[in-house]
Amino acid sequence: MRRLVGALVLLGLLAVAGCSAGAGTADQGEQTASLSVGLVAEPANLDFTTTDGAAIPQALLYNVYETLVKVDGEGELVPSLARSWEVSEDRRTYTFELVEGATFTDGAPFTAEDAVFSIERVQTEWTTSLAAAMDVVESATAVSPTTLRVELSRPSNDWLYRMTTRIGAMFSRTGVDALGTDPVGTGPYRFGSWNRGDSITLLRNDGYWGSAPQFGEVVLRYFRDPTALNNALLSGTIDVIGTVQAPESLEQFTSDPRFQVIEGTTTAEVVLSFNRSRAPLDDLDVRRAIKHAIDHRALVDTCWAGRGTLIGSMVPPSDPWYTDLTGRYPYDPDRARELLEGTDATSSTLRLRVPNLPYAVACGQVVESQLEQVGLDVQMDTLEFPAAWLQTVYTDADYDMSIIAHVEPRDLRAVFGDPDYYTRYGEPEFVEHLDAADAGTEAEQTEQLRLAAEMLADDAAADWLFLLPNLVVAEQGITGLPQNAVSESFDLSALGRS
Amino acid sequence: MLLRVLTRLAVLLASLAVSSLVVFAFMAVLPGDPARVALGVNASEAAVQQLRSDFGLDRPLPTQYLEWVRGLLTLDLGESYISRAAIAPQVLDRAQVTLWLVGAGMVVAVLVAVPLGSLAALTSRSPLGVLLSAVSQLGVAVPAFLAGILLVAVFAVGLGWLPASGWTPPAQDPGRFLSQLVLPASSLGLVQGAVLARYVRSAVLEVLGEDYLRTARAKGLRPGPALVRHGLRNAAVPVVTVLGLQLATLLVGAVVVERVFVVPGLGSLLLDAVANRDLVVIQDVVMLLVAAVLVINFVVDLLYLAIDPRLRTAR
Amino acid sequence: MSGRGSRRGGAAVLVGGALVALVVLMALLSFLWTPHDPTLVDARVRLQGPSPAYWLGTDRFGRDLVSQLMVGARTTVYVGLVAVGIAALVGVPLGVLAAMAPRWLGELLMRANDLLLAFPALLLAVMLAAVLGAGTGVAMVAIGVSTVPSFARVVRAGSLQVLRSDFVLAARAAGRRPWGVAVRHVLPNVAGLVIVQASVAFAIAVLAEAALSFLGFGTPPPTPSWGRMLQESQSLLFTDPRLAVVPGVAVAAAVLGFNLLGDGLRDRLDPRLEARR
Amino acid sequence: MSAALLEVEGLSVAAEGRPLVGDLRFAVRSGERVGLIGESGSGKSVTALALMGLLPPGLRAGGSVRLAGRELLGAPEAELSRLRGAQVSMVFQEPMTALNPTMRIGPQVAEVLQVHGRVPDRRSAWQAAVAALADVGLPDPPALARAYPHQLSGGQRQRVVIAIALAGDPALLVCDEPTSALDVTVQGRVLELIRRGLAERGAGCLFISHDLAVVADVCERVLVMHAGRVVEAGPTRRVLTRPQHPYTRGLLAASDLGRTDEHGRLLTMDRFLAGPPPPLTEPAPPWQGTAEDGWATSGGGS
Repeated sequence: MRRLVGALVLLGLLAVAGCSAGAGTADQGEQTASLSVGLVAEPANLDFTTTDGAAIPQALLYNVYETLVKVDGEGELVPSLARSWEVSEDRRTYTFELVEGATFTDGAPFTAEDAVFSIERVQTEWTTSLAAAMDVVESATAVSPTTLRVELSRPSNDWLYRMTTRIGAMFSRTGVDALGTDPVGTGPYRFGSWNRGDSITLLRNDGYWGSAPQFGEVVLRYFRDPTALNNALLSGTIDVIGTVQAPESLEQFTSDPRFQVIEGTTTAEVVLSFNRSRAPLDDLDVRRAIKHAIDHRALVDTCWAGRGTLIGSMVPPSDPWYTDLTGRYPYDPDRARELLEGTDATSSTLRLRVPNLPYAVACGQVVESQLEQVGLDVQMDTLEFPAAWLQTVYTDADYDMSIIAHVEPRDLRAVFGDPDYYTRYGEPEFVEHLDAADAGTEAEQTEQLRLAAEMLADDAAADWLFLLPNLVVAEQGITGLPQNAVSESFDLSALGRS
Repeated sequence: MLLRVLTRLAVLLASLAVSSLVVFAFMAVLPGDPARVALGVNASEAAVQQLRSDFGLDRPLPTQYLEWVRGLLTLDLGESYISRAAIAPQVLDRAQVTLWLVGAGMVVAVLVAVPLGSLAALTSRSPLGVLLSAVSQLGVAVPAFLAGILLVAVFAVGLGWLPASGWTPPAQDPGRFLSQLVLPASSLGLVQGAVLARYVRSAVLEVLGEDYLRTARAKGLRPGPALVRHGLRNAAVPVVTVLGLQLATLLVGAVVVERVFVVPGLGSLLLDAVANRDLVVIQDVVMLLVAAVLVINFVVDLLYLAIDPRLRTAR
Repeated sequence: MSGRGSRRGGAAVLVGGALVALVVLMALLSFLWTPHDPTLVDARVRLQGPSPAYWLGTDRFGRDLVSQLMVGARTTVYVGLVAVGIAALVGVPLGVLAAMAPRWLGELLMRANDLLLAFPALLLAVMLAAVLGAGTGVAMVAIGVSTVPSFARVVRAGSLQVLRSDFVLAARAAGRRPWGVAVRHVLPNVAGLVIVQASVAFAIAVLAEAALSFLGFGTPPPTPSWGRMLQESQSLLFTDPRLAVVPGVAVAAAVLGFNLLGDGLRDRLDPRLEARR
Repeated sequence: MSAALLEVEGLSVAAEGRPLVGDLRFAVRSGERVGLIGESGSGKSVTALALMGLLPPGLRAGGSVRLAGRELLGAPEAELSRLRGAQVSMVFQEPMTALNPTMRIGPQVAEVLQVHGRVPDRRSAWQAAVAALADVGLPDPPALARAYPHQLSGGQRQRVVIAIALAGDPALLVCDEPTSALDVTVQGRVLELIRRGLAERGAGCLFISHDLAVVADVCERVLVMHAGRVVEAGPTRRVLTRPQHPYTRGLLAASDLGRTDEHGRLLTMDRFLAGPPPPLTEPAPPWQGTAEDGWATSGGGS
């Protein structure tokens, strides 16, 4: 027994020795005010030029990296690194006046040359398909250190908007060697440290050209488990829940005077996608029947605690071309059964393959139950996200129905514009609408996109379950939290404590 | 004795070799193109091809296997094509965290089990003994994650005494480290302690019936000292066996507890790697865990030799 | 002394047997009847407390808890049966073979068996899930395979003891072939050990299934499973603890039942055959 | 007549109400060697353990056991522990299991001295242990003290057990079948060792055996036990030559291996007993101690 205890002590000592050697990644720093924000998805690395996914821009965009223009909480374009911009008569030439005195955290000044470098780099070095939005750029020129001119090959309404996303991020010409682990930008924060599996620490950028953030340190802590995230706030481990993943548990915060709950909108449409490339969902009647069979109000009530907005197509109410299409397919099980009669949907098993994300698993169960009420045989599979879902549904399109939230703003084209995309839509007429909208005037854009959205609904290209709400819970007294999540960023720049 | 140790060592090495083959083969049949996954859904085909050749995914499997084994031996595991970070330091970093957790869990388990089990054996015929047995039976029946959730609910959220989650390296802030270690280590240790207590109880009960314990009493030793001096070491043989098996259980059980308490250990690394299809990292972590279990079994065998002199001369 | 032991074993067998019977009966009954459709989502009756219509209330999908519990018992029994079946079908012959084979072969088999110990259920399940996707089948195979070593070890130890006994020596002396000995003498005499081990393994399987479901590698929704009910109840632990208590008690009762049954049966067995672990 | 060292009166042992030994009474004087004979299962060993206060859990003793006038039954464990090894020791039947397999021989012998504070430090405890081992005639005691039990033969181990029992110079030695597990060839030497050890210390001895020859060899007086009761007692020579009780006659006949009945069959015990023994719950055992059997007047010889 004595030797056994000895062995255990030895084990402990080994661990001590190992730890003192390898630890200490986090920068303690001086006593500065610190804020801890709980988020769900941890980035795999910090390089969004080669790695997809929403987690990297959520942490870094507008915080570490800045763009020339950005969207505010209402979805409007506002200046950022560009003080102002002008669009030529033919809408092909954009001239940006850049802010003066901005520097990168590696010490280099931000100039028009950097902007040219960043734009060209999207075209040459980026490997993600989002980079395609930059294809429309014919040339980018530094007219002066503070003036940037960009020529487009054709007029595009979409391009400037895309410049607010990650592809518009401005990189330092001398700071792109280790993007995966050491990002360099001009933002209000600089990258501090990354304790993998746990947290990313952002530090105040004391040389920031704009108004400096109040907190010296913001720690983004990652919780795979929504309940662990809740508990962390309840026990004071974190100060803010950035995105609530278990809305059914909100009651414990709303009823507690220590906390404030912010509810806003997002651009994340929860899409019940239909695989139009194979039977039985290649049949319009079947797709329409499914849409009639789903009681959307009841669905939101059960799987997302009634929080969220019902939408009838791929357009959130915050976009100018939104029209209310929620009445297009009213809940009508009888109508659904009628439509299904004679189709081969009743004799086959529909595979509903959802990613193992909280909203998808919860809503999938409701969808399955509701579809079974009209006599459909649905088998739900839960696929590990991202890898298994991406492979099975996204790449191989081996599914009948799936559920995923498309979070990118203005993603009509991204999700439905390509017949080879997993949604298997991309009807030529639909793409024509999109192209016309991109090239046209503002009024034309609105009109064309409205038509496109209606066409999606008419074709029953998918079912839109609801629009995810932006749910943020924070300790009382924390200010500057984003009301709406309409960009790719979790914007930390305005955070403060009253 | 030396021969015995050498034989066991040979078995250990052979087991490591076989299990590395098994793990590699397993991962080789993994569906899904790791390069495609690494680059994400929007990547171009050319970029995917580039990555495959960059990371040697296009080489024949035997070559990949040998390269991997060489990497394991030299602790140069290369770079993950998902995280773009060197794997070895990351795995070792996480392994430390898990080691702390498991070590602390083990200490909790032993601290709970040895007194509880011994007492239950000594009082096996009294109501106290029956109560202690019942408590350990109930403890065994509670899943570790449930224990964790309940501990969080009571001590972190309810009473606010301890943090609900998180991890701080001990060198950075020992106090915070300890406060964050208590709950996960307890939820690991209490359940395993309940399991262990049952083995301690039956081992002690068995020892209590042995003649040499009667001899010790006949010498004038009181029951307690007689048990401590003569009983525990003999009871330790079966208990150490279980302890060894439990250490393996704890290593893997830590996966669940790390999830509950958001501890960045090997378990969460493994789960993240599975979610991201970070093939190389899955392979390395699984191999590390398997190797750890095999080494633990080896050490347990050596412990027998230390505990029971009869085995040293036998064969 | 033996009188007391078997009486105590008797109490354990009685309590354990009753709990196990309850679980099994619930599972069997669920094939014929449940109060409600366990997967029927009904927004109108979300999170209701116990009532005459819903004896244990409903979850956040408006699904009846009793019905889920019953069908969950079915999942539990199913997973346990298949997992233990795999473990016994592989482990028992392996153990007997290792006991009867020539020394070197027996040693080799046991080393291979030890190697399996290095792949605990959770690790296997994670690996399998990475390859095949998570699901009940994967969970059962993982739990079953990881339980093989314990069966093989116990059976080997028991078989060795039987093989040394006089009646086997007599049978061998009488010229009975090894396989005849195995079937006629060894298997019947280790059957008790196997039953005890199966009961204990069943308890482990219930726990493992719960843990796997918690991690999302177990029974996929919407099939009711106690582990997943627990996992889903987490977010409402503070607002509606009933949702966690019901499946939690069910898991604990099932594990307790199988453990008690196994312990009690072990006490009843010939102590000479008791395997030293 | 010297005062009785051990006085047993009305001793009974029961397991959960089931009596194993009933209403036992006898005495052992200092320097006297008393045999207790009977078949296995007759309650001999249980009696020995009851005297030591080492009954296994579940067994309870009643009546009175006095060692040098001190009542042992019901005495606190602390007091019993002080007496065991110092005033009363025991030699066990099974030398293979009586020693701790994970502890070297020396410390096991030294322990009894250390427990009773007979030696000032570990060093002298070790030396005393080596001396005790030499005393029981073991070869190369210093090396042997460093050995583990499994490295010794059965006879050697029993000598170690005897060394442990005698190391504390007890006034009373209880021997429970000390030679039954040994080869016949070493039996005689072990018995001689016990006899010598007792003589050197002037200690009394309760010698339990089923072997009449051994008892005849060692003991001056003998008690015959049957089914939990003493059925006959007296000087060894008298009991063994002129047995009064049918059971004793049976024992004697059975031990005479050559003897057969008129049909040429080996004799069995049934022939000598008129029916089964009376149950222990019934009163009035057939034998009462007399002064001749060593009963001091204070012990009550009525």
